[in-house]
Amino acid sequence: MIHKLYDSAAAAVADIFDGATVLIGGFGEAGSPIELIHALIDQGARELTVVNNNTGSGHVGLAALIENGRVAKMICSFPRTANSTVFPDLYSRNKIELELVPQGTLAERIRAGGAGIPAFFTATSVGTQLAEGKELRQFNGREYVLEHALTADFALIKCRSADRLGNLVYNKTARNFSPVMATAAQTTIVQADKYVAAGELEPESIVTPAIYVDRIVAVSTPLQESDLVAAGAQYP
Amino acid sequence: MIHKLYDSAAAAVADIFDGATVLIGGFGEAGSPIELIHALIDQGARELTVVNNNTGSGHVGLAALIENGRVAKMICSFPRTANSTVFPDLYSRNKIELELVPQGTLAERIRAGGAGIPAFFTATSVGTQLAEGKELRQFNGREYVLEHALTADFALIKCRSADRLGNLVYNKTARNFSPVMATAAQTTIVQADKYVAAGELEPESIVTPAIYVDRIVAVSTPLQESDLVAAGAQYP
Amino acid sequence: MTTATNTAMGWSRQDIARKIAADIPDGAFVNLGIGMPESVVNHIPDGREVIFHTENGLLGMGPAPPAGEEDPELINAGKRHVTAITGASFFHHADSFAMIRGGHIDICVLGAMQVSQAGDLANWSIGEADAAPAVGGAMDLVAGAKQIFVATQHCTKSGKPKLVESITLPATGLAVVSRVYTDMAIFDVRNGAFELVELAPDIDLQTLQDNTGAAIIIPGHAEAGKAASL
Amino acid sequence: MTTATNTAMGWSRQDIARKIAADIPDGAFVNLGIGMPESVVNHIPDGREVIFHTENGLLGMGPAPPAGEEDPELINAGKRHVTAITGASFFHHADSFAMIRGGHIDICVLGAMQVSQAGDLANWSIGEADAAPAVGGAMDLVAGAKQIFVATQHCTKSGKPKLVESITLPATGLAVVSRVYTDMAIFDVRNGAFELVELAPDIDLQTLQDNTGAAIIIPGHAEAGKAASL
Repeated sequence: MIHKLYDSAAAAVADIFDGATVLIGGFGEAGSPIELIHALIDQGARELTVVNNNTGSGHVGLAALIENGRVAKMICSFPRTANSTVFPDLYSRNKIELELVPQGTLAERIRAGGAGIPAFFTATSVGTQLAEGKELRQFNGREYVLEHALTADFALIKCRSADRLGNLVYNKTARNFSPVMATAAQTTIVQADKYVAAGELEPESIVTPAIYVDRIVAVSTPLQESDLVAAGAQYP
Repeated sequence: MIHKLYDSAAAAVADIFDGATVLIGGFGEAGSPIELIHALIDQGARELTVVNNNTGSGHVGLAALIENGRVAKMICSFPRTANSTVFPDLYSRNKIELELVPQGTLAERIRAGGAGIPAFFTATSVGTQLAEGKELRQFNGREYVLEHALTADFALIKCRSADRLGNLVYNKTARNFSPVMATAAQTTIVQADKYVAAGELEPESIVTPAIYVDRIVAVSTPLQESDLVAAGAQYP
Repeated sequence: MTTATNTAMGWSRQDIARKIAADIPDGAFVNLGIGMPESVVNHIPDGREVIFHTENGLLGMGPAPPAGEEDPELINAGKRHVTAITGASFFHHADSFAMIRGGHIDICVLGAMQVSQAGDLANWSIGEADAAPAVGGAMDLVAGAKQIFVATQHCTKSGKPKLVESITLPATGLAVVSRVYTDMAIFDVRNGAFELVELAPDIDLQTLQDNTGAAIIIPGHAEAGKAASL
Repeated sequence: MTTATNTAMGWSRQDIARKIAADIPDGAFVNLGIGMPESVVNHIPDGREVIFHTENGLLGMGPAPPAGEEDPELINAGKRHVTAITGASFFHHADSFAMIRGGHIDICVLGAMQVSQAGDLANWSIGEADAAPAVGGAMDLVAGAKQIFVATQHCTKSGKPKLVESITLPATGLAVVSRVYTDMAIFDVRNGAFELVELAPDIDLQTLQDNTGAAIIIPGHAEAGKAASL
């Protein structure tokens, strides 16, 4: 019998190792698996490479993971946002590495990683600093840059509902990077607002098929990052 | 006001020109837009390059388009199936060109065409005849072949429901190539079992967003290819 | 080159948004960048149906929700609360940027730090070494959308021209801008030059040229550099 | 090399399917090729949950429907009518082959025309010049699935060995097969050789070697070519 449900976020993230590459879902707070991130802080793994569109807000969630010194390198498109001070501060003091990737190239590199495409060409970033040192090639008279797949040891994502087999559906724009991240990690760990029986999700509407999901944690009332930030919360 | 509904299949395919490249959805009969194909036969365009996984069955639909001499070249993965005699016969007499593409590479080339990726690497076909003459490259010690995007002038696809804006949902395994084909054509023409008002399709479950759809024809009781083949039908 | 203050002259931010909105055809699929472009959504003329895309996975973005009805999982690329129109669809990031990169977005309206007469755009970095750079989806949008409209103040806050012969800030994309809307004028970027389309009220050509770092072309007058003397 | 007729000897097609099914672990995601592999679905041991993928866009393929309940839009890769299990999902072809190419399918069971001791597989073309070649998803599956099992008769209909030193028919993929199940035996393909795992009843090693176009290795016996004398 397929059994992917874990008792706790702590149990689900227990084997994330020092130096691991971790894809973390979410675009700002929308879709951020904050309980899994907090469990990862508690767990203590260090020297992580983290892939997320941003770098978190305030002193909770992803920002707290960074603030607690667990992240050696961020791969992201937009490390600065309102209420984001942790990463910019560490970066200005040379305490954290940054690989800046255009947002669509980031999404496509992750998708390629999950889809067995080691590299692809894109016009995005051609003629800019972000294409420097990369292979260029013309197709039909237009110049493109070669970008490489991005894969990871773990993915931490959040979804609206997960069924027993591991099928997932998401909520509105909280979907964002999570479906492609689920495909590109060796181990995909999901926090679900709802855990349901197989068959409760409409087969035509499943966004992440069960094959991509390894572990599920039910978190029925997840913390909301913006509430915590507004309250001045700090984790741990 | 966005208005994509056409009165008839004939009106929707009227401007398909001689020599056009046409993506045609369907895997066997599942998802085959048979009314649009028949309208294209009536319309008379010739020297078409047609992309479909197969080459049709019996003497209706895609097989009839080929049999009526409208197709100069097929791009497909599996041109032989049960009840498929039209293409094999023309091919053996050197009357039609074939570009044979592995099924997954075919899907990915179309997806790349719609996604602005001019070329990508894949391990599929490495070491086989189908990689001969193509660029090879190693990534992480494994060999891959460079494959190019496939785009088209028109796509003809079938779906279960289309809304006024052009959002589509499909039915079971009749989905197959249609969602990627819709993204890769200059003009995407859809036959829908049902035409509905905007808002009738669940936003989280839409498979083809409206941006990809140009024309919709409502065909509430489509012909079923296997029924026609069993009855020995011939089109026109 | 003088640095005009142009207070109360030319178009307001809302005027600019209205001018852009007027140029968006019925049925267009449009992506609006963060900042000034966002207000375009409020000025689409009656009877026109324009569908807004936000790159974080929503086609059919609607206006901000009423206070108290914000959903933290329904936001735009600027991470502001939005709504979804009837007929909207949600999709993941790779699908969203496939839509952008694949050339399916008709018009993208972006802000600018600099635009060159070749259509080069700089809008993501001021090139400071110790500040974390942030690009977001800007490079994808300029490479992918069919047309790039720029919405910007004509000059920087310190009065320097943003429309220039060559950008000096890091590029977002080269030869990508087709139209520029500022508080002073509207230009087509064509044949390596800024072609004047419309001049704002109370702005004369001399003022416009004085505040522009590249020659302005008046269509029908072939020679560059003549604008100021017309 | 003799051409054995082996009627009523060795394993039946259902036996082979049962042997394969027994080797598929609980929780595996499996793709079954057209032909002999299809019957594996009927032999999964009780208590094991195995999810079947069909490359035309369905994860959670179930058995054939009862007569009269066939749905022409619910078929497998062989274009036969199937059903969908509780918890199934549908997706498009690019997503389906991303699943395959990306290494997410645990086991794919395919038929074969030839398998070499290096694990090269030929199963798509007999190389006839005037017959339309057809590859389908075979090259994607062998390149992408974590493990490739081959299910095949040990010899061709004319009695020629299908297990050979080097394939002579056009390759589907090189060094891709990990296990071979025939009516005569089961082999691991390892270190460039066919390692015997299990011999079918009423088949002796001499008969097996005589019907195999490459040396058979008996694990624990290092030298090749010894199998026949054991």
